[in-house]
Amino acid sequence: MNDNILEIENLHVRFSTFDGLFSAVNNVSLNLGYNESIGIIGESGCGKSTLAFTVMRYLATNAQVEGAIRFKGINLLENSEKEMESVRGNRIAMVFQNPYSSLNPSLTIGFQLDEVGMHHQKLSKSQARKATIEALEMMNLGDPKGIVRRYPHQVSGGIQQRICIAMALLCKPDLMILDEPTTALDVTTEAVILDSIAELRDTLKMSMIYISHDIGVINKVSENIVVMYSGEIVESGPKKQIFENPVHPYTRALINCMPRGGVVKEKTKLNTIAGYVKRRGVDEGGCPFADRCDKKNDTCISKYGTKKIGEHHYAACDRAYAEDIPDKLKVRITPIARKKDPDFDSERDLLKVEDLHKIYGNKRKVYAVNGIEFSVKPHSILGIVGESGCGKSTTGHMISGLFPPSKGRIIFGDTDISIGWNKRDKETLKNIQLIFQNPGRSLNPSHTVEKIIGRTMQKLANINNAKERREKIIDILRKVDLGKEYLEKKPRQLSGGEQQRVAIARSLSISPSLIVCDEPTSALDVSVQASVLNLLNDLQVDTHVAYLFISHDLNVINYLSDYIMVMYAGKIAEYGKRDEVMENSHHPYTEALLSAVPEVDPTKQKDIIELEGMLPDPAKKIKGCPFAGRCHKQVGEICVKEYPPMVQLTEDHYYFCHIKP
Amino acid sequence: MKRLMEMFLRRLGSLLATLVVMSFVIFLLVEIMPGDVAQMILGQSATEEAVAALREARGLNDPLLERYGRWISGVVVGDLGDSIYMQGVSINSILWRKVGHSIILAMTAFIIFVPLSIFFGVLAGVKEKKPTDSIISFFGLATMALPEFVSGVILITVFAVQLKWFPIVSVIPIGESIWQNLNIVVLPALSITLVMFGYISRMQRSSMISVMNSDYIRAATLKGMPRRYVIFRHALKNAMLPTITIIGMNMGWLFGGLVVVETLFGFPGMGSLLMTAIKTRDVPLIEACVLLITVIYSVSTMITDIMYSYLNPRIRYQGGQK
Amino acid sequence: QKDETTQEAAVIGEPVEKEAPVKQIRVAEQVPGLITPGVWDGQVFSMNSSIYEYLIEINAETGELDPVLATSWETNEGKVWTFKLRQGVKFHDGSDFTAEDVKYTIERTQDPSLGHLKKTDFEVVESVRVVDDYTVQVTLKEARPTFVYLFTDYNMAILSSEYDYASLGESKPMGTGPFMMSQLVPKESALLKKNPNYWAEGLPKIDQIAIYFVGDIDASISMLESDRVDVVPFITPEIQQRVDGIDGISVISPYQEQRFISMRVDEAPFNDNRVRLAFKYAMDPKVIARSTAKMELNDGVFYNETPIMNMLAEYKELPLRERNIAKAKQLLAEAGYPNGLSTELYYASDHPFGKELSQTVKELAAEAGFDIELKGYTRDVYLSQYWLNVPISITGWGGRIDPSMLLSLAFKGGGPWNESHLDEPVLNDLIEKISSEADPDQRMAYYHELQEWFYNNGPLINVQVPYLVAIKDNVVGYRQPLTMLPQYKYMDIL
Amino acid sequence: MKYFFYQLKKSPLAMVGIAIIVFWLIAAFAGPSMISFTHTEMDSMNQMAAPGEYGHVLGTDSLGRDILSRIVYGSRSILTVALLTSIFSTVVGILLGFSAGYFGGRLDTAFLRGMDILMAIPPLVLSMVILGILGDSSIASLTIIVSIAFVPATARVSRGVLLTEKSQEYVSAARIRGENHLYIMFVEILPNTMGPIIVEATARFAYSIMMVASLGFLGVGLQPPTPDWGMMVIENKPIIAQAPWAVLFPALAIASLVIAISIFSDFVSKVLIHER
Ligand SMILES: Nc1ncnc2c1ncn2[C@@H]1O[C@H](COP(=O)(O)OP(=O)(O)OP(=O)(O)O)[C@@H](O)[C@H]1O
Ligand SMILES: Nc1ncnc2c1ncn2[C@@H]1O[C@H](COP(=O)(O)OP(=O)(O)OP(=O)(O)O)[C@@H](O)[C@H]1O
Ligand SMILES: [Mg+2]
Ligand SMILES: [Mg+2]
Repeated sequence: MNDNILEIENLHVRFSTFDGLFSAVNNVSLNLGYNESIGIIGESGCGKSTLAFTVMRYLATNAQVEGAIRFKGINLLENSEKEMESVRGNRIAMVFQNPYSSLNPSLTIGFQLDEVGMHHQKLSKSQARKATIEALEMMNLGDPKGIVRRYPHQVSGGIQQRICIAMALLCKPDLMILDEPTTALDVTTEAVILDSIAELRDTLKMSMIYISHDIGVINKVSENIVVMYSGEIVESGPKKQIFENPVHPYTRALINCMPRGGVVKEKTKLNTIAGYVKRRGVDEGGCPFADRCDKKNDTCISKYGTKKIGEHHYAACDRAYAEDIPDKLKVRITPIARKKDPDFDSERDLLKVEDLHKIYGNKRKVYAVNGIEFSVKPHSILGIVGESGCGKSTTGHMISGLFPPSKGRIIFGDTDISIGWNKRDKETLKNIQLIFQNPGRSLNPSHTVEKIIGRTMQKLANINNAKERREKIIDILRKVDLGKEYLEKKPRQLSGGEQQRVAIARSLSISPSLIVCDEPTSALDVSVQASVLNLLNDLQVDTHVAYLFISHDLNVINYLSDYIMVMYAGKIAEYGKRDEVMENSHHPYTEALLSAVPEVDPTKQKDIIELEGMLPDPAKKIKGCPFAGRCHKQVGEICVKEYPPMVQLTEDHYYFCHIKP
Repeated sequence: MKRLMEMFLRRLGSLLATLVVMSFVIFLLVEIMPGDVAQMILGQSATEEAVAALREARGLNDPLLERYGRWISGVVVGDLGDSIYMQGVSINSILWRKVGHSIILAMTAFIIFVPLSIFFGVLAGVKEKKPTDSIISFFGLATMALPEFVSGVILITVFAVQLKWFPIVSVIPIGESIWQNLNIVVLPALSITLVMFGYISRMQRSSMISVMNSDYIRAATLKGMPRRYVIFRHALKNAMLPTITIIGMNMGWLFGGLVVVETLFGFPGMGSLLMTAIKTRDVPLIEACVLLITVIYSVSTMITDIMYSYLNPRIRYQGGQK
Repeated sequence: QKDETTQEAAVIGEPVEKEAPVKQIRVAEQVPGLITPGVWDGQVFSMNSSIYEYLIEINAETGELDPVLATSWETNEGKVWTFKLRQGVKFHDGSDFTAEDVKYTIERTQDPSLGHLKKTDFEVVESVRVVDDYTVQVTLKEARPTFVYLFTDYNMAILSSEYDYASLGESKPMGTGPFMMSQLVPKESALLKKNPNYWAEGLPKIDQIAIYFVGDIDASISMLESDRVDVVPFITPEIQQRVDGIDGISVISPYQEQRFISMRVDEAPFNDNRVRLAFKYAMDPKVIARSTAKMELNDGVFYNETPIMNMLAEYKELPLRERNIAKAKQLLAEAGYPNGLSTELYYASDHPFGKELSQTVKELAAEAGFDIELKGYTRDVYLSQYWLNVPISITGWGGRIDPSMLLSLAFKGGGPWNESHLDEPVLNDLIEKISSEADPDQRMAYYHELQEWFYNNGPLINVQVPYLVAIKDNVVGYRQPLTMLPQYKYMDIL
Repeated sequence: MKYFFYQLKKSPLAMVGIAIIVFWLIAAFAGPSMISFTHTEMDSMNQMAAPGEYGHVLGTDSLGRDILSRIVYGSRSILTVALLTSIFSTVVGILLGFSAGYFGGRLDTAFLRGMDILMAIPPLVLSMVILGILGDSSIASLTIIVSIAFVPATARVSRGVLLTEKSQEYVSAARIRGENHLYIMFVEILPNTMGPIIVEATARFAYSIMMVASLGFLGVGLQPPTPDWGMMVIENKPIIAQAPWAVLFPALAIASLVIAISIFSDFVSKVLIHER
């Protein structure tokens, strides 16, 4: 019993809402040993956070809890509020997903850290400050003395999150719970933080629960994995076993639906899981995953229960060894081959961008895009990747005409379209479509699906006959795997994946020749992302449309693109055919980016290139290489002073750096 | 600090611009309205001749712009002109005494209702959905729904007529100053307080609730900070920020309420003066009162704005990001 | 002979003891408008009537003329008037009162830049001659047997010829009256102190008057109830009911005011006397008395259909018209309105009794088939924009001790305040005769004839409402005649 | 809608509020015909009759007018004015706030300046001065002036919600399919801003009742014989000792209606926030 620092036994958490009671955590039992780290994984809404908050005894008033949570033998659920106060922050610490909102905006960072020590360890003000500074140093924050005087909004997101972690470390807790601490951050920042967390665990010897929806991330920090689905643990075990021998169909699907290193569209089609996570009522028995499982049969309801698979490896699937589930995991479906259109001149540029600039604002200028040149070939996918704020969206928006460029030209076919939407002709508007990141926001919440798609058809394809239009809409909806019944629905009634399908249908309904996709999957769960990516790919094969695909996820870009463009601070870092960029990258930033991508396969861990600091201030004009300040390969003064020349490797592959190949 | 100063100057500039336009609008408004001042002054037995003579004597026949010019150039140097009635009695000599009274009344009300409503608002917010909350919220709603003159009548009936604690009418005996008669301020201040209490405590409550549900309060609680500490050190300041704006925005209601209660209690303040001026169509006095109210009102909104940004580090240090 | 009263008063008045506390009467009055005599709209009577004095005043008890600054007067057929003035009277600023001041006061009425409210009345004056320091002779262009009454009007306060009323009249009023302005807080209060040099011995009986300017009558009464004031003039009937029950406070009614309900006769529908009669038949004097003033008819409220107040000697008792709806309807039908008619009634909504009277009239007339739309405006808007040009109007008129002046102004063809647009030769003739007839009996006969004409043909209903004053019982000697000027010099506080 | 009724069932206060509003609506609509006295009729024999006496359910005032019928009749004018002002000020506010927020730039700056100026006078003072000087308040003039006094607030709210919506991607989507400004403003954006705008409009409704009552109290509201609740309170205040009901009932009427509408407004905003 004393092997475990935390034992959760038959825990149930239910919320009563206006449409009844539902189970957010259902019969969860879990043990966590001293100095052990487990990662909890699962899609959004699976109850991961609820589980964590229940451990902290911090739940909304509409929650009902049942079961036991023993921390060092004491049942936390029976503790008084007062006793909990001495556990929280002291013995068990927690870090949240959104660092910015977790810090009190009106208190200095120092104050917020000091109070922890002062309260739990009864330190004096100066002692507390000393502890604070130490904790900040532990998180590799340079100039901790400066940081303590600042307010949260005065430091960047990455630093905020490190401060939050430092705050959790202050009392050297026995258990630390991290709830998706890096989800809101860039890959490069994420990599740095994950590294420090892993390091901390080694030095401080504490137990840890790490929550994430990304297996890659969990891989870096935990040895054991717990997979949650719809409030239940469906599989748990050491990460190696889970990865090599996933038993539960959900675990398998989860692993397989992620585009990971080396998976590309020509070779494999992504696995998808139909449907979405449903809330489960209290009395619903059986396997929660049954309705989405393509291998389900009658026993899924009746003979449902946890099975021991191997040492420390359990799975809640009765059919874990059933023969009809192929044992071979990495089986993937091969996609349909791309049809070649003989009339198609694939060498002519569909879109050409020359010296494109965008400066926002009048008084306080923001140099968002600072002179980029590239072209998009017809019937191809150009992926743009880069950190947040590097100007990806701005580029996409200028091309689709949301606003005109400040300088430079955009040539589409033969026409110059370096103008805003209000000056573009109908033909251009029709030919270039835009799909947004957040499907919920790009569809008008008060219009029906029919109106949303129909209006575009009416405006740009001149289909004015309502009946004819309706037929076409039904047609196009079928293409994105949605039925007729969706016509009358409003966006609110659709799930995220369905919403994005409607957005895609809207763009496709008028047969454009270029679709700018601005992070169309980053707001979606991995399983949904897979289906949207598949859909986009299939549609492109079908319709000859070209995509300008923007994402910050290199795996996604790698999977889908024919060409890749890496952007940094409003400039192009590297451009080339996908395989060339991925396998033969030359720009130091591309290298860093590639190294930072979390690897799903635990056997294939690699060293990351840590990037310190952050993007240069977009309000300043930079003379030299924008990456110089963070570059691990900096060659000297020249990097800061002079903008690097273009180095052309092949006709289609070039980069901007002072380092020659 | 520099930003604050900058902001202050900018606001002051826009306030001046507002006042210039405003003064003309007020002037225009008052001047183009129907009704004849001269007729009003002379009453029913006035002959047309008498009215004409008076109009001429008071310069009422001059072109509008000329009159405005005359008026505004006086105002600029602090001369608000003469009351149309008491020639030789400058408005300055009438107005400021009453303004003083009104300010004492408003400040008294302010000093009562601001802490009171913030306290109860916070209490209700912290005890969300508990009986304490329901009682405070309902009381707030009820007082908010009673216009000043209704709550004033109730207060008069209870405290002045029945209990005789305070005078029914807020008159200062001849030869005495308001300081010797502070009991006349109590009931009018209370009736203003009641309305404002409802409004502000409700606002305070909802901002408290939203702050209490915020991530950083959750974080502070999960750091193991005791509830009281969380409420006072972490929640209060953030929850009070919106309240400050609300108070600023409600200065308008306060002034409206002032007119109403002053009229109700016969309180010798600016509000009842304005009311008399309107009834007697004392144009220069109306203009002076409205202009003054505009100034006080704008200045007080300006102060709340500045206070808001001073208390809010997100604005105070904007642009200070490294 | 006229001196007796003052002498008497002086005897009754007890000498002020030296150590006695300050005797003070506190009054709550309306907020004043202009207060300079000549352009004075007639508010804050307490203040002005105490500071200023007149050549003559009306004795509130007998209705006779009392000599004040004039000790006697005589006339030659109403054309030449000679006034003997009181000697030894001083203005508050110390200057002597002489014939020059009277001459100045009379001539001031014609000052074109002033807009004197008595200008028209005094246009009849041809010349004013200072015979000696204490004798003034006024010569008129034509005979005016009742000319002397003009000197009782509140705007005819005797002013000092040496004082600059144009610039000080509003801020430092100054006359020969029993009290002097001591402290004036504009729009708030005034404190009057006893004039130590007052000519009448033993008067005034009190040391000071404190006047509060309170905009709201309700507030004034509250002050009375809570012993912050002693006198509240000009109260409404509702207030009277409220005050009635309170110990130590009474309501007195020193005189009556008039409300004229006038119909315009030069256009339809009231150009037809049958319509006018129908309207009069629809009225119910008793209901009007009760609804408007909460009083019984002839007990505070009076009603007739002529311009002469019931209380005046000139009044002729005519039968009260009984309410008769059937008759009214019949008359209307005969006049061509079998289904009734629609018309408008204009009134000043902020004038006492205005709202009550207009609504009562509307209700009463409705039964006979008059569909009246009420149009209430504040007094200035009413007077400047609508008055004199509307089908029915309700206008307030102060009582006049000599009704003849009013007749030519308001009921004669071409009169400036001819609300009804009357221009009847018979009537014009009668009015002419009344103002120039020197023989009192003959004049009375003309008056009676005039009232009969009004009863049968007139477009007028005259409702006389009481002027009400709420007063503490320990204030004695309240006097206020028809000129509306309260005589504080006779008042005392116990 | 389902949520609306779910919440309604859970919130007895909201039910009471809605019941009161419905009561007043019915009173205003059908009330006058159900009472045996008219609002101007003077029962001169029964002045200041106590509630229940001589068939006067809520008593009479000093002129013998039936309090109940005056209150009921007064509900018509006050509801009319309040309804019209909240509609007018909302519509004008939407037009102004939307155009300013949508087009931005100079127009927006001019709008903000203009609103600053209008806002520089407290609404009650503004209406009081104008109405007082006009001296002739009818339902029309009252409505217009109170609406004007309210426009800055509604316009600012509209502008605020427009600005939030304007940055939404569906607006961008509409732009790049070439929709014109009017379509974007009123077909795309407007329906999504209805929530806060409705909440604001109901709050305006309550304010305007208070305001009309206060103006009535100050004597610059509706002119007699139109009964006005605020005016009734002040008219009858002098007789509060003899006939307290003449003050009490109109005051209660004001309070009940304002409370009910405030409750309703709170409730609506709660429901609408959920819907978003
Ligand atoms: N107070 C509450 N009342 C009602 N439902 C709630 C409450 N808190 C959470 N839920 C619901 O419980 C379910 C589980 O939520 P939880 O936040 O634990 O999921 P999660 O796995 O952390 O998801 P994510 O990855 O999005 O953070 C969700 O459907 C959520 O909407
Ligand atoms: N409307 C705007 N006004 C001012 N600055 C803007 C505006 N839109 C974007 N920016 C700034 O321009 C820069 C580039 O923004 P952009 O949205 O193109 O980045 P991005 O690469 O799409 O980032 P993300 O991955 O976060 O979407 C950022 O610094 C951003 O803050
Ligand atoms: Mg979560
Ligand atoms: Mg972007």
